[in-house]
Amino acid sequence: MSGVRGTEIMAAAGAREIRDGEVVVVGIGLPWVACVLAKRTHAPRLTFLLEIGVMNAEPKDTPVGVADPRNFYRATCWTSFRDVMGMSLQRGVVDVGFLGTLEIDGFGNLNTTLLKDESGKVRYFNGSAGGNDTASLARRVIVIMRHEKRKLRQAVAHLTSPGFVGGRGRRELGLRGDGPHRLITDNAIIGFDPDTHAAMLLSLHPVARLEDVVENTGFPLRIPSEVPTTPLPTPEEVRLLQEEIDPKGIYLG
Amino acid sequence: MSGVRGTEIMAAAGAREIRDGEVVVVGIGLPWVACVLAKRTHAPRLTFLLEIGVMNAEPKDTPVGVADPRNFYRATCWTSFRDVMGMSLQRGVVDVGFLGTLEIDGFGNLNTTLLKDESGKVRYFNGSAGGNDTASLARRVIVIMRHEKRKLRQAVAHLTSPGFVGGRGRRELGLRGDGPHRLITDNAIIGFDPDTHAAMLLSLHPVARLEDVVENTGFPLRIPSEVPTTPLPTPEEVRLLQEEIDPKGIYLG
Amino acid sequence: MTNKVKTVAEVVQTIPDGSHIALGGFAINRGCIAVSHELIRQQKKNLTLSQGVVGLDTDLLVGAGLVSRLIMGGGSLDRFGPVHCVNRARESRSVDAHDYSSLTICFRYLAGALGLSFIPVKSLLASEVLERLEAGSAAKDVQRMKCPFTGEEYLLLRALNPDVSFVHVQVADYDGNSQIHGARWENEEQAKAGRRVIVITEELVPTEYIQRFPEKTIIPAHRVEAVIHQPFGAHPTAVFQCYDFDADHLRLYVDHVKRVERVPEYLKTYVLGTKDHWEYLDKVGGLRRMNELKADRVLGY
Amino acid sequence: MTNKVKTVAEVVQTIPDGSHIALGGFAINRGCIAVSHELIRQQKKNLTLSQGVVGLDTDLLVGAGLVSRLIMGGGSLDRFGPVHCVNRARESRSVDAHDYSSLTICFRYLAGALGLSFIPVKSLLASEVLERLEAGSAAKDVQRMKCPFTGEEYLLLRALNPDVSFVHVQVADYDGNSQIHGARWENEEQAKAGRRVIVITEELVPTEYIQRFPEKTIIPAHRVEAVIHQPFGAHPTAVFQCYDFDADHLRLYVDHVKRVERVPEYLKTYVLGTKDHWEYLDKVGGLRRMNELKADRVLGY
Repeated sequence: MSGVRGTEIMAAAGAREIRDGEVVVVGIGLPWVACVLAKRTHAPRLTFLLEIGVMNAEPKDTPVGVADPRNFYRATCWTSFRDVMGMSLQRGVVDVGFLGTLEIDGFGNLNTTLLKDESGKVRYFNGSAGGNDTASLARRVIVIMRHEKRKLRQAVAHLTSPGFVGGRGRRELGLRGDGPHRLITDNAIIGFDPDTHAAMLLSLHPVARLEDVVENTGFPLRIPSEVPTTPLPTPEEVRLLQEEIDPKGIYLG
Repeated sequence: MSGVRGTEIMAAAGAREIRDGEVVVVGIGLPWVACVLAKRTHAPRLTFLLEIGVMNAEPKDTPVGVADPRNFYRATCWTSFRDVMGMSLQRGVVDVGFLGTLEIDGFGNLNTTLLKDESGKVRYFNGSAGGNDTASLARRVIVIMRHEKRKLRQAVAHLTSPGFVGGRGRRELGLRGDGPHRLITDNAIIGFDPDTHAAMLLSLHPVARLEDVVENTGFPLRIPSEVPTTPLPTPEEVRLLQEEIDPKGIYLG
Repeated sequence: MTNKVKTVAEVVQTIPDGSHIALGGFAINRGCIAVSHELIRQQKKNLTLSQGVVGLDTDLLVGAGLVSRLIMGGGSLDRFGPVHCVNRARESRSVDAHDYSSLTICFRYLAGALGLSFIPVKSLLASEVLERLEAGSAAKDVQRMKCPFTGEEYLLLRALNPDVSFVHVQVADYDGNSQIHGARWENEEQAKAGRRVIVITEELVPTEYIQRFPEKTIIPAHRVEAVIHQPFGAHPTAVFQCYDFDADHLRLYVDHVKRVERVPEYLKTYVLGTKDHWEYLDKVGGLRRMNELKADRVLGY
Repeated sequence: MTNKVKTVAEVVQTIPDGSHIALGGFAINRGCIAVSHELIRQQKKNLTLSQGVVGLDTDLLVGAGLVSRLIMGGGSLDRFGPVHCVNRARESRSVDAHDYSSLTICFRYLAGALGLSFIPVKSLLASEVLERLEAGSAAKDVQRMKCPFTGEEYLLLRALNPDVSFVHVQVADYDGNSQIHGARWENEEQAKAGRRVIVITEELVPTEYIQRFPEKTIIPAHRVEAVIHQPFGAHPTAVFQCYDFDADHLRLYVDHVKRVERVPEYLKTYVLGTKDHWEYLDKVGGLRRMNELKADRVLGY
């Protein structure tokens, strides 16, 4: 399996975090790929919600964004933001919010708004969209992103979507849900200590080296004495990803 | 036109209070009959809203209540209470709320909840339903009811739907809209003084006698020196009422 | 996907005494009649019942003495008469009735459905409806407030989250995706506010049918715990595009319940004396009668 | 009923400089492109622009310098790139940007649509998004509050009532009854919050068609001031069941606007250099290209 791409390991690892029958609000990109993979493998009863108002679509073609009509195909409900994000997410019935991000810190706070270069010059990006809402309200939040030191930071340049802000608990912050649950990168799977909310390494992908992970993580990361290895995607998972879910490599490429 | 029934005079007088192009929230009974008559005569561009979530239906058969599916026929929109009463009525775009009632007082306050007999024994009726909402929020409120002393009272037994409570203005009461505009009975049309909000006789129906109106009105009623006569329904209005709108006399009988 | 289909008896067995139940009927339309009957057969006690405009479904439950608290916006059987049992129970104070309006009940559900614990509304101010709420056991559910942005006076309503919300719908799939035809009053909010959501459907369809009309799905599967497939489950009330109300039976009902002494007779004959809704349907005229009530394809009633 | 059909030029002529305009597009779907073009042709100034997730329609307006304030939940052209003009304007502070999230923009519209002046929400707390709002010119629009019933912490949002709300829809009748196919994001709230509501429709139908599918009417006629009949009015964004987004033109757009110097070239060629949307459509490939983009009957794109 040396030919397995990092994105495929990420997608498969993300998919495995979803349990069958759960309700998931999904951002576009690798979160979308991971959830489609979960639905087509071990989680056929997944409820798959898009913030724009689509439930359980079964796209035939890979959408290029959340509002791409490719995302509407064979849905069980076409509805609205009020319905999905108000009447499901804020209502408290969404098990998993699955997000990408520009930056994350060691307490799972996310930045999707802006980056600053060394001179302090600001560069703007997409902002929150449904990200803050999902991070604030889903029962658990899963984040998927490339493992780079400039992305896994001691402090995010802008706190767009809260995790355990300052290490504090969710209720204390006025937030709902249990907060950040997993950070899945192309090197590792990282969790958060249930008490201190601090980041801790849960498993290392077969292709990754522990010293690279430590080197490329800008926040303190607790390392267990024995580091498990993340399972590689199965051949069937790789086939689904490459042949059916994202054959053009829009997100996996 | 001696054969014209009181209900028909009421319906026609009610219809004439509606201007073409207005948006009306309608209760069932004579308000419904009056608005259908308006729509089929001088107000074809009337927007006809039912609280349950129906817009502009064109019933073929007389419905027996607001939730009778006869009210759904040829509607331009099937929707919800939230939409009609929230997104139109509370939104402030409803010109006329057209209501029936058990009792009314001289400031246009309505009771649809309960009556008390002389011993103080309480008898319950339908309650508010959309009545309070309509009275609180429509731009102007038109009430239609039989002219009986026990119904036009000095004080209502229960203030279900506010008009000019205690003679006070609508803003002072925390309410929107301009409040009660017309009370249409089988004897007369009554309005409300723009400054004092007190009831005043506007016109007397051809069949009615002024002394009967005074006698059968339980609240002070200002009588102008010259009392105009309410126009009778035209033969075409009577025909529409009797042959098309309520041929079985469900509300007119 | 999954198969959530259950009988009404199975569902009602899971409802503890003292539960807060919300019914989706409105006067004589889409009443949760099969549910009310089964609650009576199983003799549930001490229920809190909420509904926008209470109709036959709730009148039955109150008449049978199952309800100790009513949260309602109004009540009627349209031209067939008032909700006699409800009104009588209020007069005798055998139920604690919280009177709202249609919009304010809808907004209490709306807050619950949106995951808010409160919502502002502009109704009920300057009315005795509000004064009575503030003076009774509902005082904990209402609060006046000025808008912090405009200074305008508002009523704040506490969210209403029923333990179990029942809605009678025309079409649902095995997984619970539910579609309502015609007007929907506060059903979307009432359902989505529920901690548990049960739909009673006239017709059970494959998900593929739902996928043909996804814009009609008002209650999505992931909110639905169980689907009760009960054709004519709302008789004698109407279900648009399925069947008309049964005027004869509505008159028979009112004729019984308008006098308190005759309520038990109705309950005995039509509810306690039938083991399930099919037997009830046979008793009220069976296939032949239901065929008479069947909706016209064009008119929908 | 009435005939509210107007041209986009007629409608835009009635919009004063300084207006608050809400656009109904989302990234690259149902963008109000014909409206943005005409606003630019008529050189409106000092606009406040609100949108849930800003897309090509808003990026154009900002790139052309018409916008002084942005109220937004996010922004993207999906895989085609970021909203370069918007992001650049924020970096140079040439617009006063109020950043929310999708839910909070939707809720600001929802309050406005429901006739409330405020609404609670559980998002944005404990975030820098809220801190920035509180620190800037949006401070008057947000307020923290504890629920009087539960003590839970909430953010109160001021209602958003745009002067003019534009929504691009698939189907509308001459009177304004408008039906949206597929996902609707915050369009219902955004439209109904508007003081004036303008729909741009792909297809103009008789009311009889609306009456066949009344459950699909999202914006009712009595809220609609004018109907602009402009087929392909959302090009190069997608309109579900009508046409796909034009990937070639989106790339061409991004290729221009990613550098500030090339924005005027795009505007000159495709907007200011065309007298109306028909001429624009001819310039971007005309009938042949539109036919290539036409939606597949089964897939809807």
